[in-house]
Amino acid sequence: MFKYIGKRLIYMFLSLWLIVTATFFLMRAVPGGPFTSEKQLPPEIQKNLNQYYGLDQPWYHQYFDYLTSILKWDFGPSFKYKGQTVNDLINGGFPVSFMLGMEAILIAIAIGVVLGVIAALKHNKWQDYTAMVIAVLGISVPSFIMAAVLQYVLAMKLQIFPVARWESWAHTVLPALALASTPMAFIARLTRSSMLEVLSNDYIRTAKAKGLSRGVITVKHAMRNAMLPVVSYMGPLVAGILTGSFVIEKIFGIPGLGSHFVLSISNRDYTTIMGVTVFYSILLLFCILLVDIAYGFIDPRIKLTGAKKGE
Amino acid sequence: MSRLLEVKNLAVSFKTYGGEVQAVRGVNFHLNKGETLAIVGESGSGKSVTSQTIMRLIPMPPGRIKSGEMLFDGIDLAKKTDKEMEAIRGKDIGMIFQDPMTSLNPTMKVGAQIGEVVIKHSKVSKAEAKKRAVELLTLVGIPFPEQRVNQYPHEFSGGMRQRVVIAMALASNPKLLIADEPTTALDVTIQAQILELMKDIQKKTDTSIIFITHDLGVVANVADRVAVMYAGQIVEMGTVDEVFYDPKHPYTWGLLASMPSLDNEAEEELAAIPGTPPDLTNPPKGDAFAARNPYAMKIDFEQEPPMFKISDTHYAKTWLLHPDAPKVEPPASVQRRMRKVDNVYRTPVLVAKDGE
Amino acid sequence: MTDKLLEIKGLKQHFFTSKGTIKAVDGLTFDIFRGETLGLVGESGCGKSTTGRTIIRLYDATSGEVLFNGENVHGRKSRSELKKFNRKMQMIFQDPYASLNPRMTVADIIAEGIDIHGLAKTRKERMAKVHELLETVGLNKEHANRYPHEFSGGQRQRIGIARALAVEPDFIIADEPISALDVSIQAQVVNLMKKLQRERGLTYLFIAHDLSMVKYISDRIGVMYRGKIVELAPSDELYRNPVHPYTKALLSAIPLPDPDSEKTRQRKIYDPSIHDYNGEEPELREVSPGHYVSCSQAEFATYTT
Amino acid sequence: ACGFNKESGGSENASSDGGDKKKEQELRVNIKTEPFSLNPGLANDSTSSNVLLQTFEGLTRIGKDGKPENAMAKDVKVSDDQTKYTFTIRDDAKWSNGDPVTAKDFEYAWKWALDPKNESQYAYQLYYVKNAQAANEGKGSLDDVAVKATDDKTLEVTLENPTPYFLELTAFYTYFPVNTKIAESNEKWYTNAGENYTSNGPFKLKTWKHNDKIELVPNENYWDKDAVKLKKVEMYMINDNNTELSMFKNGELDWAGMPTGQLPADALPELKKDGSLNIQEIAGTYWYKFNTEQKPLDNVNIRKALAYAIDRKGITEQITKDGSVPAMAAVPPTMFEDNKKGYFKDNDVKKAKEYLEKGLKEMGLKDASELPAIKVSYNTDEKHAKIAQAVQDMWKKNLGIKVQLDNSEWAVYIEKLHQGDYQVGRMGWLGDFNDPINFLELFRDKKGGNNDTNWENPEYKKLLIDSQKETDPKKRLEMLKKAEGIFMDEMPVAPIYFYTNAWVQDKQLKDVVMSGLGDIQIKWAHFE
Amino acid sequence: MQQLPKIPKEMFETAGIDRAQAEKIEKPSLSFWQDVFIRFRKNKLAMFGVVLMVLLVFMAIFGPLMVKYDYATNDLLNANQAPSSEHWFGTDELGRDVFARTWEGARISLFIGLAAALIDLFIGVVWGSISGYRGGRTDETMMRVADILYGVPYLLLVIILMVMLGQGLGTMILAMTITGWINMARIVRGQVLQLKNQEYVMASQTLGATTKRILFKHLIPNATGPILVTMTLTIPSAIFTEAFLSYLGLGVPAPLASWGTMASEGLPALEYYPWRLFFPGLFICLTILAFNVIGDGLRDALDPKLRK
Ligand SMILES: Nc1ncnc2c1ncn2[C@@H]1O[C@H](COP(=O)(O)OP(=O)(O)OP(=O)(O)O)[C@@H](O)[C@H]1O
Ligand SMILES: Nc1ncnc2c1ncn2[C@@H]1O[C@H](COP(=O)(O)OP(=O)(O)OP(=O)(O)O)[C@@H](O)[C@H]1O
Ligand SMILES: [Mg+2]
Ligand SMILES: [Mg+2]
Repeated sequence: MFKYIGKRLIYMFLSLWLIVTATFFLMRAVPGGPFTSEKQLPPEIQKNLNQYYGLDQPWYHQYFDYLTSILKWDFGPSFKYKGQTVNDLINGGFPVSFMLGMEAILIAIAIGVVLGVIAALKHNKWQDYTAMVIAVLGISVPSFIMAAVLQYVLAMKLQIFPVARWESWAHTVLPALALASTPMAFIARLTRSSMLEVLSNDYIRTAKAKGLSRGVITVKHAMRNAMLPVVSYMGPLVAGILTGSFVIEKIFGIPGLGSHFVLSISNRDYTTIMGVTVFYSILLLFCILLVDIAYGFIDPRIKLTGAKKGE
Repeated sequence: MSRLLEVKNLAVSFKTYGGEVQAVRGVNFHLNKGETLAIVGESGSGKSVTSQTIMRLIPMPPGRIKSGEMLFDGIDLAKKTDKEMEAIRGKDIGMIFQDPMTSLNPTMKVGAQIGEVVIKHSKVSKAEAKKRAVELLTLVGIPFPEQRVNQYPHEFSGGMRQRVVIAMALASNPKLLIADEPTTALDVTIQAQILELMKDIQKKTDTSIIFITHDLGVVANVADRVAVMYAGQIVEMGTVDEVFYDPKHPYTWGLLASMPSLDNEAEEELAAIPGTPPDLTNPPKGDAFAARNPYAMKIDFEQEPPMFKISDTHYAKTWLLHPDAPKVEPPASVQRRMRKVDNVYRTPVLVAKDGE
Repeated sequence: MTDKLLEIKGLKQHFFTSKGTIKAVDGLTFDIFRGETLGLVGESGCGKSTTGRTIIRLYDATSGEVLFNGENVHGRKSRSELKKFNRKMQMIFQDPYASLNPRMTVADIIAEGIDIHGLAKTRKERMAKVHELLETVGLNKEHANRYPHEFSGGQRQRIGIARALAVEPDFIIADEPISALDVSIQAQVVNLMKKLQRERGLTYLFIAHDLSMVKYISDRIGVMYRGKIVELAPSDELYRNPVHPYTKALLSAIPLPDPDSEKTRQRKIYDPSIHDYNGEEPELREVSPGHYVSCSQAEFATYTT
Repeated sequence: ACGFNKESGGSENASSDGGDKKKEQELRVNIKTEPFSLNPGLANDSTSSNVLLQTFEGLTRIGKDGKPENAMAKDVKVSDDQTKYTFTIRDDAKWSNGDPVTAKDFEYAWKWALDPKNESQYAYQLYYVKNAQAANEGKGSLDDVAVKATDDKTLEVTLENPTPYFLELTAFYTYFPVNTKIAESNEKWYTNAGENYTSNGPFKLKTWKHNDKIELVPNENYWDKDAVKLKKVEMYMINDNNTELSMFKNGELDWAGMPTGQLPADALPELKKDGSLNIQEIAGTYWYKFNTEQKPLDNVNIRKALAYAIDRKGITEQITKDGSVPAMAAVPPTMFEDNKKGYFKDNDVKKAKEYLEKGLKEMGLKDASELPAIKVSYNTDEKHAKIAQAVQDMWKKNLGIKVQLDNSEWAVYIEKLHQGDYQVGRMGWLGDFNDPINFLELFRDKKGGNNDTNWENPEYKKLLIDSQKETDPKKRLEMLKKAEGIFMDEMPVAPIYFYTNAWVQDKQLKDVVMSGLGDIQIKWAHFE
Repeated sequence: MQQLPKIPKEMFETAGIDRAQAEKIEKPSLSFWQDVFIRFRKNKLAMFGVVLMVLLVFMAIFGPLMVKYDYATNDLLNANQAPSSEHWFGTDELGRDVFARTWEGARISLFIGLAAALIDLFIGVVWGSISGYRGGRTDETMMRVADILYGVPYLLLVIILMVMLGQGLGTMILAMTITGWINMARIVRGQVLQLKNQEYVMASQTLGATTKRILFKHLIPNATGPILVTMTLTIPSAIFTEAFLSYLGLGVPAPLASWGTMASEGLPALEYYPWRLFFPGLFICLTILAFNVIGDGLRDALDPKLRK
C-alpha cells in the first residue's frame, strides 16, 4: 500500500513535470503575449517589459526558472494584476472556489445518488422516468443556462436568494445549484445503471433471504457496490469543481480561482497560467490517486497494484 | 407427523421478451417437521424457482405466481406482503443459495454478513452478533473463526464461502431450511462434513430441509423423500428407497443410469439422456419428456400424463403406469439396483388433479 | 504407455498479494504419458486449476519446468514457436457459461483457433472444418450460426470441446468440465471425451471433484493436497489400495447413489498433523509399481510393508 | 424604487431594502473586473480608471461642464508659446493620511511612470512632456524630463510641443500624484487597501477584496470634502451583463451599465420603453479597418463601395440599440460638431454600386461575383458577431460580394491585425482625451501605433505633424479637419457608429458626472 | 380416487425417439443481435426514442426547406419577432427565421454530436481496453498520459490548434476530441479489468490469440452496455463544446449556427425573447432524451442478466 502510494507519487511528479512542460511550450506558442494590446507598444518599451519579466532570456533559461520556482512554490508576480503575485491569486481564490465546490459536490452527490437509486429501485416505473427526465435536463442544460434560469426564477421572480455575489450563505445557494446540476445528472445516470447491475446480483437476494428490509438492503448492500463507477468518475470531476468554474464565477461574480484559469490565458498572463495549471494539476492528480485508493477501500477485491497476467 | 409446509398446485412464470417462461407448472408437495425432501432434476427444470418462490424471492416482475398456495404452518405465504415476509425470511425459513461465489456481498466483512441476520431476528448488540458469527463459523468447520470474521469473501476459497452461506442460513435456527445445491462447489470431504452438520442440526432442532442437488449420491445420503422434477413439474416423488430402488418414471431411470459406479469396470458408455430440455416458453403438448424418452408412446405426444400413485408415498407422472401401457424394462444399470419395496399398491391409482 | 508427453518438474506457482504469498502450487513433479488420462482430484483450493493454467501458460510459473514433447514450455519463445505450442495443448474450462463469448456465433467460437493459426485457406474450407467438428462432438451443421445462450449446459461444454479440437491438439487439460452440469449431461460430455480419446489418441489432464466420474474416465489419478501431489497411482489401484491418509479420507467421503450404503457409511477424517516429518521434506516415493505416495522415509517403510 | 413595472411583490421588496441604503448615502456600482492596478502610474485599463478617478485627483479635474478645472492646482500659468506650464498646488491639498500633497509628489509620480524599470504600459501618455519619451525608451535620462518641483507647491512642466489639451491630460490618471513618502518606503504600497494606500481624491480606499469588491469611503482630508455627500461606495466586480442588470432590478445595485459596467443589448429596448434608460454620446468610434495591402481592398473604390453599402441606422437601431449614432466620419461629433452629418450618406447603395463598378473595372473584373470572398475578422463578442453578420448580409445583398466571417480570441485577433493577417477587421477607439488628434494620429504612420491598415498618406501625415506646432487653436482644428477629409476620401477604415454610454440608475441618485470621454465621477453624487 | 381416463389402445404403441431430432433446439434460431433487436423493439420507451431521433434527423434534412426563409438572410426591421404563423419559431436579433436556423443548426449539432461521440468512442475504447487488458506498466503509462492531457489547460490546446490548423471542420472535431475520449477510456478500462479474467478470454489466450483479437472479438463487444451509456453522455457535451469553440473562432463560422451557439446567444434574451433560447434548448433536450432512452433500451436489451 505505502509502496504503491510511493510509486504513484513518483508518477505524479513525472506527470506534473510533463504537464508543466507542455503548458509552458503551448503558452509560448500561442499568438499574443502579456503586453499585446490594441496600441502597439514602441519596441523599446516592449524590450524593457520583456527584460523586466525575464522574457528576453532564452527559452530554456525561462523554462528552468519556472521549474525551480514551482519547486519553491513561488509562482512569481502576475503579469496583469500589478503588484499581486500568483500565489496571492491562488490563496485568495481557492478558498472561495473550494467552499463553492464542496457545496456543489455535496448537492450533486446527495441528489444524484438518491435520484439514481430511486430510478433503479423503480426500474421502468414512473419514478424511473421522472428521474430520467430530471437527469436529461441536467445533462442537456449546461451550467450557464441553468445559472441564468435559477437567477431569473429564484432571485428575480421569487426573491428567495440574492442574484449574485459572494457574501453570505444565501449567496452560495444558486451558484452551487447551477454548478451541481450537470454532475448531479451524471451521477444519477451512473448510479442508476450500476445500481441496476448490482440489484440483480445474487448477494442482494441473499440479503433479502435474511429478512432484511428494503432500506437496509439498499443502503448497506447495494449502494456501496454501486458507488464504484461513480467514484471513479469523480476524480477529475472533483478536481475540476473544487478549483472553480469560470462560467459560474463569472455569472455570479464570485471571487474564485476558476476565473483565473480562463482569464490568465486570455490575458496571456504567463506566470498565472503556469501557477494555476500547476495547482490544478496537483489537485487533479491527487484526486485521481485518491479515487484509486478509495476504490480499494470500497471494494476489497480491487488490488492497488494493477494485477498483470500471472501475477 | 405434522406438516410444516404444503405446496399446492404452484405455478410460476416469467415474462421475458421471448415470451412467457412457464418455469414451474403446477407443483404439489408437502414437507413434514424434521424431514428432508430432496429435489433432483435437470438444469432449468424449476428447482431453484420453486424454492425461491417459497421464500418469495423471485424477482417480480418479470416473475409472477400464477396460481397455488404455499401453506407454511398453515398460513399461505403467497398472500403475505413483502413486509410480513421480512419477518419470516431468515428467521423461520433459512435459505442456502446455489452459487457461493456470488451469494456473498464482496464488500462486506463475512462476520458482518452473518451478524446481520442475528441482529435482525434476535435483537442483540453488535458485539453479541459477532460472537454468534464466530460460533456459527466454528459450527460449519471453518478454522480460526475469530480471524475469519474480519475477512472479506474473496479471501475465502469457494468451499469456505459455501460454508459461510450455510452458517448464515442456520443463524437463527429456522424451522425450514432450503438448501439449493449447497455442496456442488465442494470436494467430497468437505461435502461430507457439511452434510453431517446439517443432519446434526436437524436432529437437534427438528428442522425440515428441502435439499436441491444434482448429485444422486448426496440425495441417497441426506434425503428422507425425493422429488424428481422435469420441465417445471414433479414427475416422480417418493421415499428415498422407493425412488432409488423402485423408480417408475423413465426420466428417473435416465438419471440413475447415467451415473458411473465405482465398482463396475466401466468400459461401457455411460447412458446419457440424449437431447435438450424443452422450451418452457412453449411447453410441448403431452408429456414434456416424450421427445427424449426412448419408451415414449404415441399418447405421450398427445396428452399430458396424470399423476399415478404407486404407494402411500410414491407418485409418478407417466403413461407407462397406465394399465394399457406395454410393460417396459428399465435400462440394465437401473434394473440392477431395483428391488422390492414395501407397501406398493397392486396397481397404480390415479390421483385427483390438485392435492396429493 | 511409456512415452512421456508431458513432464512436470518442480512446478511452483505463487501468487503475491498484499496479504502475503499464496503458494497455490508448490513443487509438483509428475509425468503424463501419451494417450492416457490423468485425473487430478483434491480439496477445493488445493491448486488444481492453477496447475492446469500454469501448464498451459495462462500463468507464468514461479519456478519449475514443464516439458512438452521434451521442450520447455516456459522458456523464452518466439511468436511462431508459441503458436505451434498453442496448437498442441488445449484447455476445456470449468464453466460452460463463462467460457463461451456470449456475443460470438458457435461457428466463430469454434473457428477461432482455425483463424488464429491459419488452418483454413478459404471460407468454405473453414466452414467445412467447423461442420466436421460439430459433427464430431455430436452437434450438427444447423447449430453453427447460433449463439451460446441458446444451448444447454451440456451442449455448450461440447462446443468448448470442439473449440479445443479445432487446432488438432495432442493434449487437453479439462478443468472440471462437468461439475456445473447435471448428471445426465455429465454423461454426454464424458462419453464424448472418451470417444475422442479413442479416435484421436488424445491425452487428457482431467480435473474434477466427482471421484466416481474421475475414476470412470482416468487411467491414473493424482491426489493433490495444499499445492502438492500426495498420491499418484493407476485409478483402480488407487481405489483399491489407497495409501496416503488424505486419499483414504477422500475415498471414504464419496457419496454413493444408494441409500442403504449411505446410511452405514463411515467417513475417515484426515488430520495433517499425524505426519511427523521432523523437518524432513516428504517426497513422492514408489510404494508399488506405478503407485507413488508423498511420504517421509519412515512412512515409506510402513507403507511398503 | 427602481421604477420598473414589475409585480408588486418584487418591487416592494427591492425598494424596502434599497431604501435604507439610499438614506445612508451608500452607492453600489459594478466595475466588472478586478482593476489591473490601483497605482495611477501602472493602471492601463478602464476599470482601474473608474476607481482611480474617485480616489485620486490630478492637477486638474474635468468639471461638471466637461471642461477641465483646477483641482490639486489652484493656479496654472501657461507660457506664450504654450509649452511651459507652471502649476501652483493648493495649500489645503492633503493625502488621505493627512500628509500634504506637494509638487514633488507629482514630479515623483510622473518620473516613476516614465522610468523604464517600472514597466508602466501607459507611460506614453506622458510623452507630451519634454524628453519624456527618450527617458522612457531608455535613450535619455530621467533627470532631463522637464517636470520639476521648484518648491513644495510649485510644479514646472515643459512640453515638447504646444498642446492645447494639456490641461485635460493632467486630469488623466497617469498624471496623478503619488505620495512620495509612502511610495519610497514601501514599493508595494498599491497592492492592497490599508494605511500604506493613500490617495488624494474625494474618496479613499477602505477595503479591497481582490476579484470581489472595493469599498470607498469619503476622504476626510480632501480639500473639497464638503462637496462629497456619499458615505460609502461599494464597487462590485461582476463580469456579466445580465447579472448586473438583474441585480439592479433587484435593488442590489444603484447603477448598471456604462461606463463601469454594461447592459445586455437585448434588454435595451425594454429599458428604453419604460424610460429608465439613459444615453450619452461619448468620444468613441466603432469602425471596420481595411487592410489596404490586401486585394481587393488595396483599391480605394472597392473600399468606398464597401463603406457606403453599410446600413448604419439598421445596425444602431437593431443591434447595438444603445442610442449609438451612425458614423460617416472618423472623429466623433463630441470633437467635431459637424461630424454628426459626416462625409457621405448612410446606406448609399447607389453610390456604393458606382464605386464598386469603378473598382472592378480598375481591377479588370466584370462582376462582383468574380471577387473572391472577403474575410471579415472580429474578436469574439456577441455584438461584434452580430454586426459582422449584418454587414455580411448587407454587402451580399447590396453589392453581391461574398463575405466570410472569421472570429478569434482577443489576443490572437490583435496579433492578426498587427501583423496584417486580415482583410477587414473590426476595431473601435475611445478617446483618451478630448481632441481630434487622438483619433487622427492613430493612422499617421504605417508602422507602429494602432494603424494596422497599412495605409499611409504623406499629406495627411504632414498636416498632423504641422498641427502640433500650431499654436492657434482655430487653425489647428482646420488642419485636423482637412486631414480627416483626406482620410475619409481614402477610406482606410469604414466608420460604423459613434459610441454612447447607456445605463440605468437609481432614480434618486443625482449629480453623477460623466465626461465627454465617458468617464464617470461620483465626487458630487448623492441620493435625494 | 379417480377414474382412469378412456384412452384408445393404439395410443400406447411405442413411438421411440429420433436421435437426430433429439439435439434440436426448440426456439427459432436467432442471432445475438436479432435477439437484442427484438427485445429492443419491444421496449416502448426505446422505440419512442428511435422515432424521436428519426423525426429530428428528418427535420434536420427537410426542415430548412419547409419555410420560405433562408437561415442567413437578415431582416433587421423584423428582428426579435415572437413565434407566429409567418415565423413559426419567431425571429432572432437580425430578423432571421428561427425555424430555418434551428433545423440548419440541427444538421451541425447532430453531426458534431455524433461525430465527436464516435471518435471519442473509438479512441477511448481502444485506449481504455489496451490499458486495462495489458495492465501493469502499460496501464500505468497510458493512464498517466490521459492525466497529462487532462491537466494541460484545454483553452491553450484549443487556441494552439486554431492557430496551427486554422478554422475548419477537421480542426473543430480534433479540438473536441482531444480530451473528450478520456472519460470513455477510463470507463472502458474499468470494464476490461473486470472482463479480462473471464474464462472465454483465457480460452482465446490458450488458442494463441493476439491482443488485438482478444480486445476486438472478446472484450469490447462485451462492454457495449456501459460504453453505450457513456456515449449518450458524450453527445450533449460535444454539442456545447462546439458552442464554446465557436466562441474561440473554432466552431462553425457565422452566420451558420448550431443549437449550442443559438442557445448561448439566446440566453441573454431569456427575459425578453425567450423563443430564441427555448427552441434550440428544447431540441437539444429532446436529442439527449432520445439518446438516453435509446441507450437505456440498448442497455436493457444487452444485459445478460435480463436475457436467457
Ligand atoms: N428471472 C428469470 N427470468 C426468466 N426466466 C427465468 C428466471 N429465473 C428462472 N427462469 C427460468 O425458469 C426455469 C427454471 O429455472 P431454475 O433456476 O429453477 O432451474 P434449476 O432447476 O434450478 O436449474 P439448475 O440445476 O441449473 O440450477 C429456467 O428455464 C429458467 O430459464
Ligand atoms: N489470481 C489469484 N490470485 C491470488 N490467489 C489465487 C489466484 N488464483 C488462485 N489463487 C489461490 O490459489 C489457491 C489454489 O487455487 P485453485 O483455483 O488452483 O484451486 P482449485 O484446486 O482449482 O480449487 P477448486 O476445486 O475450488 O476449483 C487458492 O487458495 C486460491 O485462493
Ligand atoms: Mg438452480
Ligand atoms: Mg478450480
